[in-house]
Amino acid sequence: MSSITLQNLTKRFGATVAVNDLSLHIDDREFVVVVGPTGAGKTTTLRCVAGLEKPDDGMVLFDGQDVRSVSPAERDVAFVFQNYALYPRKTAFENIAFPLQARNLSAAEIKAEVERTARMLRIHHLLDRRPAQLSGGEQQRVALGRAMVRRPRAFLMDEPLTNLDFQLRAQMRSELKRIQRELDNTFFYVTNDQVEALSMGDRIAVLNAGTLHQVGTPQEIYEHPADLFVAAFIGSIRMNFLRCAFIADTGALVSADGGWSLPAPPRLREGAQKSKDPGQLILGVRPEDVLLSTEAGNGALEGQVYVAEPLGNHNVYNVRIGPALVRVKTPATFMLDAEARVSVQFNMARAHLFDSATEQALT
Amino acid sequence: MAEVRIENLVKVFPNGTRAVNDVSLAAPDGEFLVLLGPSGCGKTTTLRCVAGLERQTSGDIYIGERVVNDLPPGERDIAFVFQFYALYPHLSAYDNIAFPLRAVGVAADEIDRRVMRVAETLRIKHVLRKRPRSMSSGEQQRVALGRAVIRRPQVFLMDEPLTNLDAALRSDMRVELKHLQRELGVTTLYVTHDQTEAMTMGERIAVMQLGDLQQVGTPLEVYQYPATLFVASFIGDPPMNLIPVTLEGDALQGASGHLSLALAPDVAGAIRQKQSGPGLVLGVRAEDITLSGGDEGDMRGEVTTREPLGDQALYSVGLDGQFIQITTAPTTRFGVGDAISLSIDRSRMRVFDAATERALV
Amino acid sequence: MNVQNRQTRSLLGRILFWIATALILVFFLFPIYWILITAFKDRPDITQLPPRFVPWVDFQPTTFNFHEILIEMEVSQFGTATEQSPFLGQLFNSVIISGTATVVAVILGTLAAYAFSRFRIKGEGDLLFFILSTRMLPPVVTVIPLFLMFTELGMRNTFHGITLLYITMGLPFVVWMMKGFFDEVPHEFEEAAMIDGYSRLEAIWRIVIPEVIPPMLATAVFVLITAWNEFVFVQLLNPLGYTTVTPFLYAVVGYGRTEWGRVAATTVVFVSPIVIFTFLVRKYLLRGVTFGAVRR
Amino acid sequence: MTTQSITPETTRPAAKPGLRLRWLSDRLLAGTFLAPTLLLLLFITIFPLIWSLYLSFTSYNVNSDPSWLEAKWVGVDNYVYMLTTPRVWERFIESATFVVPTVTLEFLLGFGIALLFNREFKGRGLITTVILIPMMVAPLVAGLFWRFMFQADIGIVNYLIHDVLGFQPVFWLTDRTSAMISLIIVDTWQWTPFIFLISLAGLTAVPKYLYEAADVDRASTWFKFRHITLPLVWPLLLIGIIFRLMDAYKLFELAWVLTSGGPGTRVLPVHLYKIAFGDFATGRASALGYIMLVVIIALANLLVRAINRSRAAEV
Repeated sequence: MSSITLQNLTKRFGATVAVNDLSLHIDDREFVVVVGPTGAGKTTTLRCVAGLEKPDDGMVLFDGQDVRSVSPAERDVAFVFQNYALYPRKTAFENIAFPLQARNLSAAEIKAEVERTARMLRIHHLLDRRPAQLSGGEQQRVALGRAMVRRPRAFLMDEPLTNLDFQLRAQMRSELKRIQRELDNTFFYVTNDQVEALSMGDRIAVLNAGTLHQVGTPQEIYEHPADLFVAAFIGSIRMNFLRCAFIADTGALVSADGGWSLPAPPRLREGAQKSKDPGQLILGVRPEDVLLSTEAGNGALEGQVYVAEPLGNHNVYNVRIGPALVRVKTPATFMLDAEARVSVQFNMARAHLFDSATEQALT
Repeated sequence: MAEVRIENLVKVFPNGTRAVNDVSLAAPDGEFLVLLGPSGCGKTTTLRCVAGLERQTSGDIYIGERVVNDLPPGERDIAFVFQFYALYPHLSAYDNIAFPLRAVGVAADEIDRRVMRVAETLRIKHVLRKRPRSMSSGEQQRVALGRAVIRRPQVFLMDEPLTNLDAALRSDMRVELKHLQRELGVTTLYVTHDQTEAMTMGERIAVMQLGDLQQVGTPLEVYQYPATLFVASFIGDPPMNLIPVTLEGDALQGASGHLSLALAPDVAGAIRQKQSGPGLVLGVRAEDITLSGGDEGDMRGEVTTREPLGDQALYSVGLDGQFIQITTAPTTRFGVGDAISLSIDRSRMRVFDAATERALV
Repeated sequence: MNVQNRQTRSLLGRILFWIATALILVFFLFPIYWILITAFKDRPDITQLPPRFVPWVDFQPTTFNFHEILIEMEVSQFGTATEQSPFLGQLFNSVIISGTATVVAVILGTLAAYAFSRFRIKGEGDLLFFILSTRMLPPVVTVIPLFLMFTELGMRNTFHGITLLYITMGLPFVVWMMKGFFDEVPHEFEEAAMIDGYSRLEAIWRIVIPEVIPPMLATAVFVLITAWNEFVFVQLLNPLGYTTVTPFLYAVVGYGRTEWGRVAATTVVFVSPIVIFTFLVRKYLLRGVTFGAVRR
Repeated sequence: MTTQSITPETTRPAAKPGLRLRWLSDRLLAGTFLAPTLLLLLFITIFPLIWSLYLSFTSYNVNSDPSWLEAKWVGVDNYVYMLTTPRVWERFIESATFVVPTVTLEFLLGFGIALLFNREFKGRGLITTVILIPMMVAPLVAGLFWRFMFQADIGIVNYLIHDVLGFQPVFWLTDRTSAMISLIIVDTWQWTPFIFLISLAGLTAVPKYLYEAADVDRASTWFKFRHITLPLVWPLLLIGIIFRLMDAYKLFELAWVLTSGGPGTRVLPVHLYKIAFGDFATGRASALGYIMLVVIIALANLLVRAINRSRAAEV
């Protein structure tokens, strides 16, 4: 049980910079999720923490101690690999017992520890099977078991749920969260799935192309994305982005093609004024912050349904407003015909404004 | 354009696997029908039989008024989009798209016109000179669609065409593909294992499992009124909560008394009449349960986890060794360990027979 | 189900297919069959025209030739004088020389292959190409300097000389093959073990090596076959001591009027293990004959 | 602390004592693993080659000169001689006369058989394995088999030609032209299976859905062969052909056993052998050896490039 600190971590592979000057602190017993698309440098970061890669610059500290010269074996962390890395010739029992065999433990102690772990993961009945005889979900649990069987200073997890189908993934999410609470240990978790990040992390670090974009609680990240990338990446239905310009005289936002004009509330107005070029802004509105109506409303924009996507518990309407396509989340009961003409209203109180040159949030 | 009709389709492979088991299904002219199921459920085999890439063991396949049982694929007037796109590696995107027309001797200028138009619609004009290897997966996917679209066939058959794309591209392509299909009005059979794709794209969904057809219906029908336990557990994100119960008097009772759900007498009567044994399963969607801090409600439990998902919050509540999932507005703030009570929307729940796995009400 | 299947279904196609197959099999297998039955023929049967094809029908099989090469050999035309055949001794040499060379080459080559597969090595591509190219050298070119060197160092007609040579000949092959196999073992295997508290050496020994045992055995078989079959070097470097079977075979042909029965019997004894090995490693044949370049 | 329910009060166990060689860094380990292989190759392969490079600039004769140290330095004379004497050029041509038809024949036959066998039929596994036996036997043995069958008087080949088919018997191994033909036949017998094996691997690796897409698109059999089969199998075939070119160019044993390098089959390696161990003109032989090496290194380069390209295509 340790805190982990990354200080100005940089890792290059040849000419590509995999991790670029990354600083991040994970408190003891905190669950931190690093999320980002493929190639963001998440896995490299994790491997640097485990000691599997040597950083070119910067350092990794456990409880404030530089671990540069500490080998992976001596760092005393557990690592769960994306492909599980289960040994195909060993049974589930032998796989889980393997880390204990490296230590001074009697066979009886090992057996007791393995069975305790297996019971906790509900794979007690599978212990004599080999990985090939286990389903993806079961293999995943064995891999977790191998990590949990000893009491490491921290758990490092590299996309452990990616290879599961989505029903199982949802189930394992809450289970992993429960396990973390029970183990009461530090979790450093890497994923490309923003749902996992939002649902599991005490805090989330959003990484792209080796650069850290934002660190914060799930709520902060979702409600106050620091830049365009975070705004687009987080959220199960992508945020809508509309190019617009701020007209200082009227205090209105005008779309890039001049098709619409909306009065900006004070918060957005202040934000717009922060920009070097208020003529080139991007308005970001989450699909749930768009209101559809079949009746023309005051200050509403005109649109036409392009494609409707019913999802059971809610609907997503792709609505054309001029050349732009806007995604709108509505309750499942809200039904529209294909090609229907609708009026669209943005909840400007929850809208975001971005600078199109710097891509930074202005609100 | 034509209707596609499958009657009593059976496919047994030489090794004895019964991949498709007496499936009958019809897609009216112009419909977007999705075949949905987990891997190995027989959906792809069904599609391949329609294409003529497999010969069914028995049963008939109609395209329009024609029985096509013995026609080779080339004569069925269909287009097939493969999961791995199946682009010819040594032809450019242009030649790949033009290929089906060249095979039937369309004039060169006509070909050029049509390829250009298709390329325009699919926004791939800039890759026409490239070979598949040097295109991104999204571009390859569009070229494969182009090759299917250009012939104006009677039927599109698509085998998981979006599976190899990343999430953002996939949701964009979903919208585009659905729009394109509606524009062209071509009957489409679309195979996928992704319930989101099925829900969002299909006019109707045919859910298959282990070679059997489980249910055919509109997305909302299969979502709200699943005919079997399998459909209930396969469709929806999160999947329907399925809780073992028994009927005692006019109330559904959970195993350990934490759940008690009084039913209207006519509903209870209907269940009693149809049930094959005492075991029942209550099915209720995560959004059809409301949480409250008080004492009243149909069941009581303790919050095991709370997952903030941005636009909603997902709670897990432990009940008799299983976890009930509830979605709420993102603003609810119950903490882990809080005692809460749950109320079920009786108008939107489903009761299944545990033995036959079929829905009773 | 494509066109090929439909073709096979037509009767004419099937008949033509089996005729072609039969011709192919005759071309490739008849020479082997012919040597095999010749080994069991009497001296007169061997030279008979028309030839005798079917044992027990056309001719009476005999083990006379095997007796000659394994026990004692007639040296005069009239079967009066005999002498001990050198064959058994050379067979023994073949076994221990190629066996020792194989074991050593596989062990050393496997270590090098692991290093190439897992560590970042400066100039790795060039080194690998260098190792491969040593194997591509024409033996007639390398045998000249080797001949001189072995003579200078007194390594001709010794066990360690020829064995060292066969080890070196086997190494490039082992390195290339085993590198391919190591590449297919996920590096996470060792990494997991190392994080779990093992040293790399332990991780290799306990996790990686067990994963590659079957392909390693196949690799060993290929090295063994190469050493077993080698002729040019042993002929020139070891004519007087530690001679293997191949020079003997060549010599049997050379004694004036060729005793084809003896040649055939020797060949049968010499080739049988090869045929058995071919079946044992058939899964790895493609990789083996292309130095692991083709993996499918 | 919730930990206690699942974490019994055991202290973190210490690492097992004993010889674990932890001090071995990856760097050191890499060196240790590589050293024996590299040293052996240097000692047994490279050192003699350098030595012979030196000798190629001397007039050394292993029979008449007492020691190589006293051999006379002749500069590039050996090379000049080897590259200008018509006898050597004849050998180059003889080698080409062997290599080109042989590899072509092996390619056509091997690929053809692979096409034939690229389908499901009874006994496929067994047949495709036994066909491969010829390439596993020593070239020496292959030579013996055929030398026996090619005997002018008692050989089965002439029996077939003369007694069964009624043609004139052929003096297979002694006549200039027919000796070369024999050599080509035997090499084809031995190495066609190699091309067959590679081709079959290539053919079975072509994804089936490409043919299915072509079926749906109404493509002809020729189109499928030309635009799907060939381009996808070609990278592998190329590897096979280059392997064969190198091996055929190096061929020595077969020619030696079949005709003892007699008329018509005195290919380059045989010629080299005769200079080195017949005339004992070590200096000259070394020079010719180096000339041969240049060719083989060029071929090896081609091979490595072909391998890399097909690897890249796999990804």
